[in-house]
Amino acid sequence: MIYGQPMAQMPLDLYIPPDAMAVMLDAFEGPLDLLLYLIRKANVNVLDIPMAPLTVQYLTYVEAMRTHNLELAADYLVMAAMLIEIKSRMLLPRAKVAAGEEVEDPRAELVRRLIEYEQMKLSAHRLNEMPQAERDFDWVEIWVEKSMLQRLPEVSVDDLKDAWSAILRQARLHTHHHIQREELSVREHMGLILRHLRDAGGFVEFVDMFDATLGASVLVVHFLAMLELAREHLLEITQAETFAPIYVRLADGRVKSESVE
Amino acid sequence: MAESNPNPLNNSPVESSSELPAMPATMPGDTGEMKRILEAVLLTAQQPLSVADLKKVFTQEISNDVMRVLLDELREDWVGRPAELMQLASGWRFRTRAEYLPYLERLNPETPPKYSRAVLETLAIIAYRQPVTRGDIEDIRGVTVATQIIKVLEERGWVDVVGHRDTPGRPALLATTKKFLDDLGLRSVTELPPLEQLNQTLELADAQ
Amino acid sequence: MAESNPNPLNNSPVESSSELPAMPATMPGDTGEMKRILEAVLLTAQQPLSVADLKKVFTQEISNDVMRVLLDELREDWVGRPAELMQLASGWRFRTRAEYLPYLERLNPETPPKYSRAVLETLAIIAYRQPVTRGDIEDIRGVTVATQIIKVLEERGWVDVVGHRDTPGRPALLATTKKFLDDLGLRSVTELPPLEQLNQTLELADAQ
Repeated sequence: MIYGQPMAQMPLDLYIPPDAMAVMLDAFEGPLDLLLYLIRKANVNVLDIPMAPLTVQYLTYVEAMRTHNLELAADYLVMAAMLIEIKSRMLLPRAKVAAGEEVEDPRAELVRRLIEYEQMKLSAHRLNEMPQAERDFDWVEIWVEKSMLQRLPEVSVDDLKDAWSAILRQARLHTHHHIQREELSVREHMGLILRHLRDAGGFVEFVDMFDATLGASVLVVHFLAMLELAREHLLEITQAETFAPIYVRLADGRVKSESVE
Repeated sequence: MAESNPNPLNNSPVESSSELPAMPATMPGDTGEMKRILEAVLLTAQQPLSVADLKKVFTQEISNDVMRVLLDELREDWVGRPAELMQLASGWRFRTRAEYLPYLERLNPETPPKYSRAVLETLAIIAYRQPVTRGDIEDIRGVTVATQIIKVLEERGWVDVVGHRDTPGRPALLATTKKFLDDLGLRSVTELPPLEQLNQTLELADAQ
Repeated sequence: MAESNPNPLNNSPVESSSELPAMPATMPGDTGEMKRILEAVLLTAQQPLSVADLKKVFTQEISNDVMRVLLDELREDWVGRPAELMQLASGWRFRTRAEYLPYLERLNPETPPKYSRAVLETLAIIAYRQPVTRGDIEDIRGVTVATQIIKVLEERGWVDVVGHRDTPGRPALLATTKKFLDDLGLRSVTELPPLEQLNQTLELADAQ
C-alpha cells in the first residue's frame, strides 16, 4: 500500500505528473482515502493533524485533478470546504468554558471519520484475504443418480376401497352385469388353493390340501372355497374307486398334461 | 444406461489392469499427493472427467498408464465407503452408492408417483374378487383392461397368475400375493374394508 | 496416504469430548453405518445441511449430542484428505482444502470473482456495522456508493435487505447473509477478524 513512507515534513508544494495524477485519482476511494494517504505519508499523528499544511496539500491535489480535466467527484469538493472550515475554526481564539466542560476540538469529527474509515479499509483488506468459496476452495458435490432409486407408488387400503366405490358407481350405469356377493375369505382361499395346486404341479391329494392346525373355521372356509372352485370348473375332485384316496386336480389342461408326463 | 455395469473396468478388454505394468519406477512426484489431487478434482466435478481432462490438472506429463493406476487405486480406496468412483462412457466421476439413496431421499422427499385410476380399480377387483380373469375385470369395470395394467401389478409383485379357467381360451386367473398383503400391512384379504355396505348401496340404486 | 486410518471409530479420540458426553450407551444402531450415511448425504449436499436436516435422514431419533459426536468423528476421518468437513453458519458441508484450488483451476479456468476496493470496503462496512443503510455506508466511506456496488454483493448472495429504517425515505437496511458466512467458512459474524483497535490512540490523546 501507499502508507508508511516517513517524511520529515509535509511538502507544501507538490508536483504530480499529469498521467500519474490520473492513476492516483483512480487509486483513491474518495476524499477520506486521499486524506489518510496524505496523513500517513507525512507520518503525522492522526489525532493531531496539522490542519494548515494538510489543507494546502489536499487543495493542491484537488486543483491538479481539476486542471487535468479529471472528472472530480463532488465529494472531494465537499471535503475541501470542510477542511477550510476546520482550519479557520482552529485559528479562532478558544472560547472559555466552565470547568469540567469539554472543549470540542474542531478536528474531532474529521478524526473520528478518518479512524472509522481506516478501520473499515483494513477490514476490507482482511476479509479479502480470507479463504473464499470459488476463489480459494470449491464445494464438494458428488453425483446422485436418482434413477437408481426406484420410487413405487404407495397404495393404501382406503385407496382400494375408494377404487371399489368408483367401480360400483360406474356399475350402476351398466345394470346388465351383477357383482356377486361372496365371502371375501372364501375368495381368498380360492386363490390359495389354486396357488397350492399350481406350485404342486396341479395334482394334490385331498387330505394334503388341509392344514388342521388352522382351526375349524378356516378349514370350513377352505373347503367351501374348494367346492366353489369345483363349481366354477376350476378344479376337479377325483376318486378312482370307493375308499381310494381323493385327488384334487387343477382343471387346467396344460398343467394337467405337464403333470402327466 | 451407461452406469448399468457397476464395475466396467474388470471387463474392459483394452485397459484391463492385468496388462498394465506395475507402478513404474519413473512415476513422477508423490503418488499419494497425486491421488489426493485427483480426489479433490473428482469430488467437485460437475460432470464426468475424461483421462485427458484429468491429465490437464497436473503440471507434469502423466502417461495414460500411470493415470490408470492412480484412478484404480483411488477407486480401491473408496471401496466400503458411501460413494464409488465410476468409469462411465464420458469419463470418471464419484457417485453415491445406491443403498444410500433412500437416506438422501428422506432429506428431499419428492411426491411419490401415483397409480392411475385404472390400475387401482383393477387391483381392487383382483383383491376383492380373486381369483379373476382379465375378462371378469373387464365385465366389472365395463371397459377393456390394457395388458400394461396387469403387467404393472405383476411387476410390483402384488398380483400373479394362480391358474387358468377351464373355458375357451383358458384365461389366466389372477389373485393377490402375500407381498401385496405385506406391503399394505394386512394379514389377510379379509382385513380389507368390508364391502357389504357398498354393495347394499348399489343394490338400492339398482332397485330404483 | 489419505486412508491411513481405515477404521477411525475404533480410536476416535472425539475432539471436543471434554464438553460432550462420551458416545452414550443408548447410541442407536451401528455408528459406522450412521457415519457413512451422514457422509453420503454431506458429500452430495448442494448447500450446507443443518443438524435438523441431518436428523431427518435417519428413521430413528438421534439426539443433538450423538449427531455432534458423529459429525466430529467424520471431520476427523477427513483430516489429511483433500476435502474438509466444515461447520458453517447454515450447517455442515464438505469443501476442498485451499491448497488444491490451483489444480481445480487448471481444469476449470474460470476467473474467480475479484472485487474492487469499493466493493470490498462496502462489504466490510455491511459486515461490521450491520444493519446499515446506503447512507451509512456513504458516511463512512466519504463517497457516493454506486448502485452497482450493492448489486454485485446482492447478486453474489452475500448481502440482502433486512428491513427499512424508520426515517424519511425509509431507506433499506442491508446486512450480510448466511451464504456470506458459509462462503468465508464462518459460523457467525462474531468469527470475523476483530477490528483494528485504532481508537485506543484516540482515547490516549484525549486523556492528555
